Amino acid sequence: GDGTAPSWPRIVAPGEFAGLDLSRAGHVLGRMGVVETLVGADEAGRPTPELAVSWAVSADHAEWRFRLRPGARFHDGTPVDATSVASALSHAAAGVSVLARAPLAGIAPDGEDVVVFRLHRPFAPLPAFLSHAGSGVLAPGSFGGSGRVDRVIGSGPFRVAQIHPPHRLLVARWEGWWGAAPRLPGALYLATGQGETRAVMVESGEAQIAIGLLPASLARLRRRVRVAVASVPTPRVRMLKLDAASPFFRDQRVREALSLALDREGIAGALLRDATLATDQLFPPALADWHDPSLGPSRQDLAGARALLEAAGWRPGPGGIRQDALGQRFAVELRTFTTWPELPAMATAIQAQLREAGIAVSVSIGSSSDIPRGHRDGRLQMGLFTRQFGLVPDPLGTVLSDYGQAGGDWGAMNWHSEELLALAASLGTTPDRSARRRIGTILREERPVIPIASSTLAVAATPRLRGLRLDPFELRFHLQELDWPA
Amino acid sequence: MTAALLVEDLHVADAKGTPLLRGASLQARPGVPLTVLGETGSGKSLVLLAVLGALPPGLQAQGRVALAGTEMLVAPPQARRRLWGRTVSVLPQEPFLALDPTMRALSQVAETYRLVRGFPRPRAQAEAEARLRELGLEGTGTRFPFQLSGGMAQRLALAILRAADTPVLLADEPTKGLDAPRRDEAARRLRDEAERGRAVVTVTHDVAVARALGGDVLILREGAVVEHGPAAQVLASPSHAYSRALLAAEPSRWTRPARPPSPSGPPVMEAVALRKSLGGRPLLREVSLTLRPGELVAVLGSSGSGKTTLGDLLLGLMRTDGGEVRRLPGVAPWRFTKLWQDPPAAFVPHQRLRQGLDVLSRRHGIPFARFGSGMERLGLAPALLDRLPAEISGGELQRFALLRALSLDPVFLFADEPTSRLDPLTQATVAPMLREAARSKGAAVLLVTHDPDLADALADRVLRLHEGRLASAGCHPGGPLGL
Amino acid sequence: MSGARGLGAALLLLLGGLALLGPSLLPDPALQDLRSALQPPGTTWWLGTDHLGRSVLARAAHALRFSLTLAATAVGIAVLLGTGLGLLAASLGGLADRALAALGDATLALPGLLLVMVVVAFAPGEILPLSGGVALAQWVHFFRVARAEARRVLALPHAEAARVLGFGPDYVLRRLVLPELRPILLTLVGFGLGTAVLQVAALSFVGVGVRPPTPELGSMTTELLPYLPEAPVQALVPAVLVAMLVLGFQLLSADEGQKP
Amino acid sequence: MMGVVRILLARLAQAGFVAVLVGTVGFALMHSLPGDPAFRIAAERYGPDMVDAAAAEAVRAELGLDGPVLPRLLRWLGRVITLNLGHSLVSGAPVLPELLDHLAHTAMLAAMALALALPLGLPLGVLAGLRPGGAVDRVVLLGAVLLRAVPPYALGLALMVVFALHLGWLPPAGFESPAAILLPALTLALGVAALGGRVARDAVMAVEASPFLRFARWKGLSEAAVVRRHGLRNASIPVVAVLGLQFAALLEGAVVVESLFSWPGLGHALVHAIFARDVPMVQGAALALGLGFVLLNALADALAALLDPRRARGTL
Ligand SMILES: Nc1ncnc2c1ncn2[C@@H]1O[C@H](COP(=O)(O)OP(=O)(O)OP(=O)(O)O)[C@@H](O)[C@H]1O
Ligand SMILES: Nc1ncnc2c1ncn2[C@@H]1O[C@H](COP(=O)(O)OP(=O)(O)OP(=O)(O)O)[C@@H](O)[C@H]1O
Ligand SMILES: [Mg+2]
Ligand SMILES: [Mg+2]
Repeated sequence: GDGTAPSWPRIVAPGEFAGLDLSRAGHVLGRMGVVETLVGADEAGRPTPELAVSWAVSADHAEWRFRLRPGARFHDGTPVDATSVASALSHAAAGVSVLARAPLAGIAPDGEDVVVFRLHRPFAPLPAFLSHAGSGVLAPGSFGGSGRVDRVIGSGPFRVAQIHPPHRLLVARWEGWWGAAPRLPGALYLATGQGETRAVMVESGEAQIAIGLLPASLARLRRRVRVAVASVPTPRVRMLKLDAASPFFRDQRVREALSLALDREGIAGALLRDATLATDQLFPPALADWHDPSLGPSRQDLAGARALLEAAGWRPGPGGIRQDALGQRFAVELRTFTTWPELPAMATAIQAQLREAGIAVSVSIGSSSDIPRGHRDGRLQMGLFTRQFGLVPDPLGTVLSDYGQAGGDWGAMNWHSEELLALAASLGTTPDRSARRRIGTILREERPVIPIASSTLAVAATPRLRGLRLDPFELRFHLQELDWPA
Repeated sequence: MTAALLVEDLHVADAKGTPLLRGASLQARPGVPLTVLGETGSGKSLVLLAVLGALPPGLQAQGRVALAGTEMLVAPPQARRRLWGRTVSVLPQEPFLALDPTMRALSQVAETYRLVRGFPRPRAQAEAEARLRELGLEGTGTRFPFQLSGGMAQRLALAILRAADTPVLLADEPTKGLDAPRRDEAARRLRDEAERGRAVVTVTHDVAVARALGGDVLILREGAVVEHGPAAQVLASPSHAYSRALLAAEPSRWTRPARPPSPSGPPVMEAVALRKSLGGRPLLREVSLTLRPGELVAVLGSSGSGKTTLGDLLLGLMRTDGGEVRRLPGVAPWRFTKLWQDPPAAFVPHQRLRQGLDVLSRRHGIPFARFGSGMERLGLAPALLDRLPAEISGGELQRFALLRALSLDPVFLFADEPTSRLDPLTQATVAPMLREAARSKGAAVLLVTHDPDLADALADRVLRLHEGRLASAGCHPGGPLGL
Repeated sequence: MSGARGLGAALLLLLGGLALLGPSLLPDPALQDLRSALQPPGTTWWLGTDHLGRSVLARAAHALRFSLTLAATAVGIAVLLGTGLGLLAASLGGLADRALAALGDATLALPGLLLVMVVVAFAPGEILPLSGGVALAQWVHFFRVARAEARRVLALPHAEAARVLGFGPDYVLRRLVLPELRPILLTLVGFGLGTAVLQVAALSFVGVGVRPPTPELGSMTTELLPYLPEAPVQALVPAVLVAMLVLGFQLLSADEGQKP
Repeated sequence: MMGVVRILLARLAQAGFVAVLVGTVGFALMHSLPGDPAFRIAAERYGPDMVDAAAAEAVRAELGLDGPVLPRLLRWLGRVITLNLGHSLVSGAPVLPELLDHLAHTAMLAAMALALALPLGLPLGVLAGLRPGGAVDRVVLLGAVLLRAVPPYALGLALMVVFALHLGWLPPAGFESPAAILLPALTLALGVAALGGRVARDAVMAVEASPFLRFARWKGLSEAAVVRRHGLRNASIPVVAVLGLQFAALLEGAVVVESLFSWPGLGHALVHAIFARDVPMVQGAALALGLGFVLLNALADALAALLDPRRARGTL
């Protein structure tokens, strides 16, 4: 027997996990309530206490102190004390994780219940970084001899009953959790790559929760009584990345022309089934501090786009493709990938729309890694992808890594703005809303990247399931609040 | 007593309207064997197929065929089929084709008992074994058809016929390829069947079989009956000229050729101490043989003694276990050739005869006209060229095989029962062509036959294969062959 | 059954005509109108529009040309290579036979996708490397079937007779083995064409196939499948075309199996 | 007895040959693919949100991907003999147990598909072959063609909607209940049944025209007995050859169906491994499949020899 019981709901979601450590499986272990972080996040992305009940930053912004929750225990019964937290997080910071991107000088215990983070420079978003799935706290017993994770011992409301990368995770209620005891005796996570499959599974009752529904199946599912559909906006934006050093996109007018040539509402309406998702802001409405609701999405303006291209020296050439004074055709390659199923279709739509403006785009569909790699070797001309600005709930971290001095693998390429850098540096110490808005404006004016549409997270569930709460940052399923009465 | 089967004024024509049977009539009564003799290609097999209600599609039949009260020419297929295996059973002319290549011999007999006659398995098995034993096939029940010799396959088919035990039995050349004792045994079995009240119709070229069967005899020529009457009367004093000629053409009555000059020249084919085992049993123990140009040597031997195997070893179609085969060097390989015991096996089933000869003529630069004159000598009508091998009679196909082999100007010809499907009269015109190939073309011919008279009439030397060894079976001419 | 043959030929002619003439008569298959996405069939769009508002008819015609060319090239290469090597293996026998068989096993064992990806890497989205890759994945099937059938026929007495009569292996293979092989080969070719189209679709499914906006039958279905409840005609058109293609070949080979 | 040993030895030699060939060619092919393995591995490990140059460099340093290539191949070949296939570059886990797990799932799926396809396709094919041009023949032809023309993805989804959603008979996907294998297996089976049935029909037609089948009828056997005892065995010779291949294709070719039905099989794993440039995993999979095919072909050949005693002679 595999331990599953009919009363354990099944959750189907797209994410597979390639191993046990948190850099590979953190997103699943965190969402399933196995592994906790020091800090959580509420719907608006504000930090909330989790394993840490309180925290404070020193006056010089060089040291953060987190006070641990008394009485928290790992699934092996050992206490969640400062030593084990410091060692788990040091381990994460040394590997591939968001913590590795924070300017950390060291993590050390101070007594039984205080963990101290020392920084090289002020870094306001540290709590947000600590809420990322990769910053989860594993018990010392999780690590094998060579520092590899060979067992998952967390401290959350559910413990691992069985784990089979890359598909399957069975969790069981853990009675020793510090919070109110969960109602569910357990739950099963099944990675299911195809959106259609997830939809059918929840519709047929084979699964109780399906995460991430395709726009096309959403409308159908909404009409079904056997499933309840819910969705929240998420801080994820589909956007185009341009090499601002290439002869094609060096000129800001060309980048603006590209933006004008796009029919965002058409794309969002046809492919995402929701024209209101169209946006030309990098920060979606979900990020209230960053988003500027007064700016509507820019409309398609082909004439304007043509004029800008004309002004930038790109004249109509043979076959309707523009060329510059030297006779170079405006022909570029757009790279994208299939991890998000809508991307290839969006690339095709973009291709057709840019063609109207006289730009020839060839679409290459490959791996997600083609974009950072193309960024590094300089071969990337255009990339289409989605970026999670709530990768840590405070987008500042992402902004810093994507639009810094050297640009970022998932952000600007060969572009930077001194003003933006200064603003970002100031945000390390002050939570200033206007500075945030200004950053958005700079990005919108200079167009190192071209946002196209924001996202929603759509979830379908059995109506009998009570207490379902959606997390826009995709950090938690909140299983401990769920009830599935027989 | 009424006739069990009745054929009245049966006309059969092919798709183009060429008549194949022209008003044949016959009847068979229970207890009285009916033997059909006649020229090859005269329509004997077609009559049997008409009685069975299984004329090949594409042929048109008129007249009347009644079998146990069913009009076989007009009855619906299911009605005809109901009679098969219960009222009528048949032994087809080519057992090699009729046997399931993937089923063991015993099962092919036993299934009739079990599935048609409804015997329980052990009894069916026992009965089948008894049938095999009666025909000298004990111990071969577990073999597949390709592991049987020609004569054994023939006997297996006969065993299947006897297993049916239907009121009407049709046998198309049941004794070809069998040596005299086995032939007589087979004939006696058929006569026994008749005496048990069965209607037995046998087609044969062997007058001795007709004699042994007794009953009525019918002689067919060019699709019509030329003579019909009690065996004793027809065989002893035939009234029709053709019948007389036919009966007079038995090999035993052929005039023997003059003694040949003793052969000279380097051996065309030489075998030294050949050994071969098949199926784990030694078949050829030590066979040595030398054939010189112009020589015609006959090999006799009981069915299954290894004659065909010997030929295959000489031609290199099978590997020897020991010993050596030497061929005359410097001769094109295809001039060492063979006449297959079962002619249909050696023809491409989906190739019309004309096409087969055509590619042969192109391959070896033989003018096609040479085939024309050959066919004329062999009594083969040009119209046959446009048929498939399955659409001509057994004897016709056998003559085409001979035509094909001789057209290659063989230096060595292994002729495995080359006249088994020919009536005596045709044999008498065809067989000398073998002798001629040796005499005037200088070929060495190794003739395999069961008919000592034929061997005697044609061969310079007659050998006997017995217990894996070749021995001289007497000297030419005329000495008693004492089999 | 010659009616069936006629029907098969007519189907193939129809498809060939559409593939040959359609592209020049119909609008640009890449032309989008996002606001007319998923329009039902009607007078403006005979077969409706797809999720990007493109004419499904125009795309189908282009896709047919593309897929037909690709499938025919791929299966052509696979048949020639597979049958050729299969006959060779059967007639040589012995060590050569075993080596060729092992080569076949090895080809099967190498993930087809890997082979295709390596071949396609030279010229992404081009028709020839794609066909080459598909052929590489398919030839073993023809190889093994040809080898098995050739071994069977070569063991028959009439093949032995042909050899004795002085015919070379060339003749024996061409005149004796091939006619017996033809019906099953035709059946496999018919299905092989369909399989080739679907293999390219599967490649598109994992992102290795043709590049947008090239219309291709297999990926058209896959793309439109999520919209099946809303736009059944559009989603089924490509599959129906593939079916007609396979059916045409099956009908053409309808009475080949009946050996005289 | 000697013969059996000789055949076994020959097969063993062939298996060794295939193993070395497949391992080497797989290795070479993987290295000739464009793209930077470090980036690919990082993407597969950490997901698209976390893959960046830093992650790729970390992977590169951890795995020593910059080292010379040939020694790696030689090391792999050296280890294969001890059944050590190395560690996955993505998960870091040993390849062999992971591979065996995937292989077991795939083999189960393939076997189930075949088990469903045979009783589905063959009887219909036989019926069609017995009456070529008849109603059954036409319907079966049309059905077979349609089944082969619909992409497996679409077919699978259609089955899922019908059997899981509307009828509620079968679980749609996953591998939680034993019945979950049925839908993916059925999806594969329909395609195999279509081809198998068609080949069976051609084979039956050919056997139907043979004189020994006519003779079997003359013997008085019922049609069922004729078909069962004489028709099927002879007709199954080409069918076995084709189905053996289909089974082989199923082992590797079920990528789409596996990912649609979330079946943790080899095809799915292989696609990921190829995309992630997980060389040891691909080599291991190719090796396992290669040995599997040698075994499978040996079985198919043995079955063919069993069905066709003339083949058993082995002297062709
Ligand atoms: N299917 C057919 N189509 C056309 N003609 C045929 C067909 N079968 C036989 N024939 C012709 O009918 C004639 C009679 O054939 P049949 O087989 O009955 O001869 P037969 O008397 O049995 O001769 P043999 O003694 O040589 O067997 C022959 O000339 C033959 O060529
Ligand atoms: N492949 C085989 N396996 C086993 N035994 C075989 C095989 N082929 C032939 N035999 C046996 O070898 C013996 C000789 O066969 P062969 O065909 O040479 O006989 P034959 O003298 O030509 O007989 P016939 O006069 O009946 O044609 C027979 O007993 C036959 O059953
Ligand atoms: Mg006859
Ligand atoms: Mg013989």
